[in-house]
Amino acid sequence: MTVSNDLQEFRTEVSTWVQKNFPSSLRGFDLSSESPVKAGVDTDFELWRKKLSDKGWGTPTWPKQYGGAGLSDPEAKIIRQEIAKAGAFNPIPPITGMGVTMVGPTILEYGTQEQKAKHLPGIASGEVRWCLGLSEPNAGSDLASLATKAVEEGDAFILNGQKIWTSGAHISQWCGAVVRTDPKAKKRDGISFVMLPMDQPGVETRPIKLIAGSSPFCETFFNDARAEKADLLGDLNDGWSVVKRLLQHERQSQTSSPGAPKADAEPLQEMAKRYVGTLEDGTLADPDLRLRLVRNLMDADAHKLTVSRITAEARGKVNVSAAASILKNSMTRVAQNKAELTLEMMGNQGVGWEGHQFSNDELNSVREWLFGKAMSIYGGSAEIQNNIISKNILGLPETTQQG
Amino acid sequence: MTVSNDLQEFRTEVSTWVQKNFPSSLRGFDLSSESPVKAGVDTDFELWRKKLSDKGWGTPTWPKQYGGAGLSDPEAKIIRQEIAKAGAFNPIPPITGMGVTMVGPTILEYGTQEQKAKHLPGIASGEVRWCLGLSEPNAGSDLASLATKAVEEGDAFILNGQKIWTSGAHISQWCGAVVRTDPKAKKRDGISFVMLPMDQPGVETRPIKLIAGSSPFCETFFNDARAEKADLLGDLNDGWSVVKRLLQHERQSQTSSPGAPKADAEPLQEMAKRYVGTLEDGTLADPDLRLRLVRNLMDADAHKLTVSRITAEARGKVNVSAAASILKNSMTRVAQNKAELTLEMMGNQGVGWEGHQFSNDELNSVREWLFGKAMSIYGGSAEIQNNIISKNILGLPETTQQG
Amino acid sequence: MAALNEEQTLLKDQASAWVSAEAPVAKFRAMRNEGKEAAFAQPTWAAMVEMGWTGILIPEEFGGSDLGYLTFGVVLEELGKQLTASPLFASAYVGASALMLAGSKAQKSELLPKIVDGSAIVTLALEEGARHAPLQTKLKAAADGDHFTLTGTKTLVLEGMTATHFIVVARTNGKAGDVNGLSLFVVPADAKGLGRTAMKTMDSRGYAELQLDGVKVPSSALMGPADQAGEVLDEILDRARAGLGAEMLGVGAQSFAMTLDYLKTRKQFGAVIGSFQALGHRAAELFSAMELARSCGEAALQELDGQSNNVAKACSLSKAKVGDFLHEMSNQLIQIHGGIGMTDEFDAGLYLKRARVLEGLYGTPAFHRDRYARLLGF
Amino acid sequence: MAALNEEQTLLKDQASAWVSAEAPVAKFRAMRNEGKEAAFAQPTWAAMVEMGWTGILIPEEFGGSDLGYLTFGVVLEELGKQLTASPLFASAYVGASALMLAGSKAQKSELLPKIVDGSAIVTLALEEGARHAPLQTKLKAAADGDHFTLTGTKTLVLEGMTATHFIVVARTNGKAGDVNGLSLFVVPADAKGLGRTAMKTMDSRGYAELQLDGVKVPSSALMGPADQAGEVLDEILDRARAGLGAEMLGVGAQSFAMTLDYLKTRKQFGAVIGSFQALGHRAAELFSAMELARSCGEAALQELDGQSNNVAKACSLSKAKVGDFLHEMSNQLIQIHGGIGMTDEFDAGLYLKRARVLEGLYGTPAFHRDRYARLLGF
Repeated sequence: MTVSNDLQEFRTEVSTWVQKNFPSSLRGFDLSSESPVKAGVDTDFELWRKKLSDKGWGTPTWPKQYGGAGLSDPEAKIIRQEIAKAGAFNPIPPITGMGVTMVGPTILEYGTQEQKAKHLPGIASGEVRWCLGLSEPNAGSDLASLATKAVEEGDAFILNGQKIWTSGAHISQWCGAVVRTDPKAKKRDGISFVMLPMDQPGVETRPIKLIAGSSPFCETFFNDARAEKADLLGDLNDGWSVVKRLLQHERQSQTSSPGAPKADAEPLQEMAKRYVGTLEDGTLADPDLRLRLVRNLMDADAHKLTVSRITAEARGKVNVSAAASILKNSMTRVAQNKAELTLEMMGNQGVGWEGHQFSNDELNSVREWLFGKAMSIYGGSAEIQNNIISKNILGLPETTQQG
Repeated sequence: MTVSNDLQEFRTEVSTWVQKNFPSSLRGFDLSSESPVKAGVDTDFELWRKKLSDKGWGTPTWPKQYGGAGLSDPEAKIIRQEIAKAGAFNPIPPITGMGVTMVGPTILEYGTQEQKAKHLPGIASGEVRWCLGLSEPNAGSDLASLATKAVEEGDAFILNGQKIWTSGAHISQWCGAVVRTDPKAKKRDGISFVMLPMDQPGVETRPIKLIAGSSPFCETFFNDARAEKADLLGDLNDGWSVVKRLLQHERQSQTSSPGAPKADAEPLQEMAKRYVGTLEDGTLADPDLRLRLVRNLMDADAHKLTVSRITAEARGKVNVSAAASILKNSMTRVAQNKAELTLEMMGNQGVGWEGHQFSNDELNSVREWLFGKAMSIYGGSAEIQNNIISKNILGLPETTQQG
Repeated sequence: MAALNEEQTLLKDQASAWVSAEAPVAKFRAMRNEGKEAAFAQPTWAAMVEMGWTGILIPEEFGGSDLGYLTFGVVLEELGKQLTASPLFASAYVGASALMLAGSKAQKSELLPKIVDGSAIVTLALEEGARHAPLQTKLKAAADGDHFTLTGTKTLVLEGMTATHFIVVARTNGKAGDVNGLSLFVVPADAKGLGRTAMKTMDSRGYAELQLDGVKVPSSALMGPADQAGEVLDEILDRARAGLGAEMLGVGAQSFAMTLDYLKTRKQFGAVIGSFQALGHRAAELFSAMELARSCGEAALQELDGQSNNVAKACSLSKAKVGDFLHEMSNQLIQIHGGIGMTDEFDAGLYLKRARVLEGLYGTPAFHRDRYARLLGF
Repeated sequence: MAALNEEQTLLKDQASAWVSAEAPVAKFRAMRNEGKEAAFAQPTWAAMVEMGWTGILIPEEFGGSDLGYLTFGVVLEELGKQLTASPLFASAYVGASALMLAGSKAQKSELLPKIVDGSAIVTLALEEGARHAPLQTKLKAAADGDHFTLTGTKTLVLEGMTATHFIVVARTNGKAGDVNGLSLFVVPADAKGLGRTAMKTMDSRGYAELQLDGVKVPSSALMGPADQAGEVLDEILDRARAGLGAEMLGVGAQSFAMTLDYLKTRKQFGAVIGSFQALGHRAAELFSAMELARSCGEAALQELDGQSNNVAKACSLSKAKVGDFLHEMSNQLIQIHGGIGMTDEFDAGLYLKRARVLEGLYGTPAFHRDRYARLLGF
C-alpha cells in the first residue's frame, strides 16, 4: 500500500516537473540515429539536457554520486512514462552513444571506484559520447579471434590494429575496446577491455557507407594509440567476461518492441489499405498480402507480450537473461518482415532512391528496409543467438568446432 | 529418323499386344502397398503376370537371359506409357517388393554371373518377393553403426542381430541384408551385403504397428540365420558401396511426382471448393487456405517440371545423380503439405479414425497424412539429404562428427 | 505478464504432480486401447472433482472457488502435458462459462452446483458442418406456445456420450449466415427425441453426433433472450478458445520436452544428435516459438480475467499463434524422433493426433487470422 | 525439359564469356556512381547489337534470327548474373514482342529492323499507379477524326529516358477496371506534348515518368483494333514476365555462387563457415529452391516457343516461384556475408536492390499466385 502511494506521489512530482521544465520548442525533436544529436547544437536542447541530468533523471537508476538519481526500477519506469506522456524525451542516451546503454552499466559492474568517478558523471550529464571497438574485419561474430594488439608500456597500453562497425566513432570522445594483451594465451583468455580517448594522434576513424547510404558506423584504426592502465576495465586478460556482459546489455537494448512506432506513425494495416485498397467487405484488396500482414502484426503482438511477460516473471529485475536471445531474434524477424511488407504494399512507389516522384515516407521505407538487414547481423547474428539458445538455455552439447 | 520410326512401330506393337492380352477383369485393380498383392491370388492376375513376364516386359531393360527384354530406356518408356493408356498395369514391381526397384539393379551391377542367373529370373517373373534388412534400432540414418554380425562358418555366414523397417519381410521369400563381417574394422569398412532365404528357422519377423495403423513394415530377427557365401553381393567387407548404390536406387524410386493422383482422383482445388465453398468471384471462400493451397500446387508443378528437366538434361540416362536428394526432399515437402491442407479443408470431417460419420476418402486422408510423415524419415531423412546436397553437390566441407 | 500468484503456483505444482502420478499418458493410451465410449477414466474424473477443479470458474454462491481463467488455464496446461482425458474442459470450463454468461438465475442455481460436484456434465453442442462457422447454424428451434421444438443434427460434441445436459446452439429465426436469430437452449441428455452416437476420432476423445428429432423443451430452457445469442455465443467461444490454447501449450510443452530429451540422448554418427548444429538451431527455433506462443496463450486468459474489451483479439491471437506453434512442434516431434516416432507403441503419435484436432477446434489458425484482421479493420 | 540445343549452348558460352569480360558488375557500379541518366553504357549496348542479340526474337524477314524465347532467356540470364544494364530487354524483348503480337504490317516493317540494328529503342509504357493492375489503366486516348489525343501519365517506364518510341497502353473506352476499352499506341519519343523525367530508383536502372499532355497521334499509330487490346496486352506481359524470370534466375544464380564461395573461404571459430551444419543445410535448401525455380523459369520460355495454351499459367508460375527464390536468396546473400554484405563497396547490395525491383515488376509473386489460382478455377 504505502509503496504504491509513494509511487503515486512520485508520479505527480515527475509529471509536474517535466511539464514545468521541458521546452515546448523541442516537441517532435528528431532523435533518430540517422542524425545523431551533438550536445550544444541547440540552446533549448542544451538547457533541457542540463536540467534533466542535474536531477540525475537521464540515468535515474545510477547512484547519486555518479550523476544518477539512485532510484528504483519502478521509479525509473515512472520517469520514462511521464516524460513520454508530456511529449518530451530523455536526451542523455542518444547523445552519449553507447554510454548509457552499454558502457555505463558495465563500468558500474566491473569498474573501480576511480573509474566510476572518472567516467560515469560525464555519461550521466550527456557530455561524453562513447563508442565501442569490438568487431574486427576478421572477427565478426567471432570476437575471440580478434587481432588488435595492446602492449604494456609504462603506465599505459599501446594499441595497434583495426576495428570495424564502431558506431559513432567519428563523433565520440571515448572508446571502449577489446584488445589482445596476451598473444600466447588461447583465443578467449588473452584479451582485455580498455578505455581510451578518441582525440589522440594514434586514433583515426573512417565512416562506412552502407547499402542504405551513409551510416553512423566507422572503421577505426589504432596506430600506437594510448590507453592508460588506469582505464583497464576488469582484470588483465579477463576481457572476455566484460565483453560477454556488454553484449548482453546490447541484446537487452535491442529487444525493445520492434520498429517502436512514433506516436504519429500510421498503422501498417492503414498504410496497406491506402496503397492496396479494400473489397466490399472492408478487407484488404490483396488477400495474399493480407495474410502475410496479419501474421506480421500477430508476431509483433507476440513479441510485445513476451517482453512484458518475461519482465513480469523477472519481477522487475533488469533482465539480461538468456531470454534476450529469443527476443532479439523475434524482434529482428518482425521488423525485417515489416519492412519487406511495407515495400511490397507500396509497389511501384516502393522502389525509389531519390527524387520528387516518391514521398519521403516512401524513400525512407526503402532506406530503413536496407538498413534493417543489419539487425540480424550485429550484436550477435541470428545464428549466434540460436547457438546461445541451444547451448545456454537448452543445454545442448557444444558442437565441436561448429560455433 | 529411322530410330523414331522404329519406336513408332514398337509403340503400335506394344499397344496392340496389351489390348489383346490385358484381362479386362483387372481394370482398377488395387495395387496399393496397403494391400500387398500375393502372386497367384487371382487367376486373371496370375495370367497377366505370366504373359507380361514371358515377354520380359515386367523388367524391359534387363538382359534377356535374366528374364528381361533387353530393351532401351525409350522403349521401356513406351511400354510404361502404353500399359497406362490401356488402363493396365505392370504387376511385377509391386509383387516383388524391393526386387525390381532396388535389389535387381544392384545385382545387375555387382552380381556374379551365377548370382544374376540365380536371382534375377525369379524377380523378372514376379515369383520371388524381396525385402531389405538395412536399418537397425540403433542405426537409423546412420547405417555405418550397424550391429548385426555375420560370422563365416564353412561355405556360409551365420547371422545374429535385429533389423527394423524391413518392408514386407513377413511375405517375402528372400532378403538382402547389410551385416558386420569385420568387427575390428572401422565403422564403414567392416560391413558386407548378403542375400538369404526368409524361410528358415533362424529368421523371425514381427509386423510393426504405425501411428497410421497397420503397416507393411516389420522387425526382423536373425538367430543363427544362414546366408550362403555364394550369396555375398560385392566383395567381403565392401558392403558399404553396395548399400550406397541401393540407397541411390531407393531415392530414385522415391522421386516420382508427389501423390501421383490416380486418374480419377479429385484435384485438390476442387475438393477445397467442395468443402470450403467459393465467393461471388469464384475464388475459394477461405483466402488464407487458398494462398497456402496455390503455393502447394505451384510447388507440385515445380517438382514435376524439375523431374522432366533433369531427365531431359541427363538425356534419358537413368538418373541416380545427386539431384535425387533435391527431388526426394521437394516431393516429400509437397506431399506432406498436401496432406496437411487436405485435413485442414475437411475441417470437422478431417479428424475421423473410423465410423460411418466419415466418408472413406476422409478416413483415408487421415491415415495417409499420418503415414506420409515417414516420407521425410525413410530412405535417408530430409536432414541426410541436405547433408548429401551440401557435401556431394555443393562441395562444402565435412562437418567433423556432425554427420 | 503471467507471473503466477502464490495460489496459482501451488495449484500448478499440485496439478503437475497429480497428473504425472495419477493420470499419465499411459492411462490415456490404455483407455484408447480399451476403446471405451466414455473416453475417460471415471476415477480420474472423480479425483478432479474431489480436488475442486470443477469449481475454479464458478462463483462461491454456487459452490465454486471463483479463481478465474488464468488459474483454470494452469490446470488445463498440466492436463495437456499428459493428454489426460476428462469432461473437465467441456463441462467445468466451457459449459460453466456458457451458463455464467447466458444462463438464467434458475439455470445457474440448478446446474452450476452440479457441475462443481460432478453430478452434471454440461457441454456445448455447436458444430454442424465441416467448417467452424457459428453463424451458419441450421438446427431449427420452432416456438410453439410455451415450448420450443428442436430439429437438426450436431457434430463433434465434446464428451457428448457422457454429458447430462447439452447447451444447444439453434436457429429460432433468419437463415444460415444471419447473426440474428440464434438462440441457446439447455437440453437434458435424456430428452425425448434426442439421439447420440459416438464418433471415433483420431485423437480418441469422447465426441458424439447428436440427432434432435423434434425435441420439445419448455421456454424456460432458453438461455437469455431468443434470437439474440449471436454475441454471447462469441463470448462463450472465446473462453473456449483461450482454454484450448492453454491445453495446447501443455501438449506442445511436453512435445518439446520429449524432443529435447531425445536430442540429448539419441546417438548417431558417434555423437548425440543434439550436437548437430542444424538440429540444435531447430530446437532453438522451436523453443523461441513456444515462448512467444505462451505469451499469447497466457495473455488471452488474463484478458478474460480482466474482462478487458480486448478479449476477442487476444483469444484469436492465442488460438492462432499457439496453433501454429503446436502444428510445427508436433510435426518436428515425429521428424526428430525418426523411425521410432512413427511407431504406435511410442507416444509421439498420440500427441500429434491430439495436436491436430485441437488446432481445428473452434477455429483453425486461418479462421483466427481472418477474425483478428477484421477486428483490426482490414 | 531445358536441355539446350547446340546453338543455345554456344550462345550461352559466348554470352557468359562476353558478359564477365566486357560488362561485369564493376561496370554497372561505375555507371551507377556516375549517375548518368541513360543508366547504361553505350559501348556495351552497341556490342550487343553487334552480336545480334537484338534480333533473337525477330523474324528473318525483318532482319532478325528468329531463335525464340528460350534462346533469348539464355542471354538474359547471363546478363542478370552481372547486373548488366542495357535496353536489350525493354526494346528487343518486350518492345519486339509487342510489335510482333499486336503491330500492323507497317509498324513491324518500320520498327522491327530498327530494333535489330539498334537505331530504335521501343519500350512499353504501362504502369500508372502504385500497383501493377493493367485493367486499371486511366491514361485517356480520345479519338478525333483520324487522330487520337493522349492525356495522362505513366510511371516506371523501363529505359524511358533513352527510348525512341513508346508503346503506350491507353483507355479509349470504358472506365478503370474494364477489360474492354484498352488500346495500344506507338508514340514517338519526340511527339509534341510528351515530357519525360528520369526516376532515381534503388536499382539504378533507367526508368522514366512520362507526362502525356494532349499528345496527338494518327490513327495509324493504333496497334490492332481499338478497345480490344486487353487480351493481347496480357500476352505481351506474359512474355515480359518470362523474360524477367530468366534475368532473375541469373541474379539468383550469381547471388548463390557468391554465397557458396564465401561459405567455402570465410573462416570463423577456426573453421570455414560452410562447415557449420546450419549454414550447410541452408545452402542446400537455397540450392534446391534454385533448381526448382529454374525449372519453372525455363518451362515458361519453352511454353512461349511452343505457343502452348498453357502460357499464362506457366508465366505466372515462373514469376512467382523465381520471385520467391530470389527474395530469399537475396536476403541470405546479405545475411551469410554478415557485416561486409552491408557495406556499399561490396556488391551484395546491388544484387539485393535489383532483386527486389525485378520481384515487383509486372506483378509480385502474390499477384501471380492469385492469377494462377484463377486460371485453375479457384
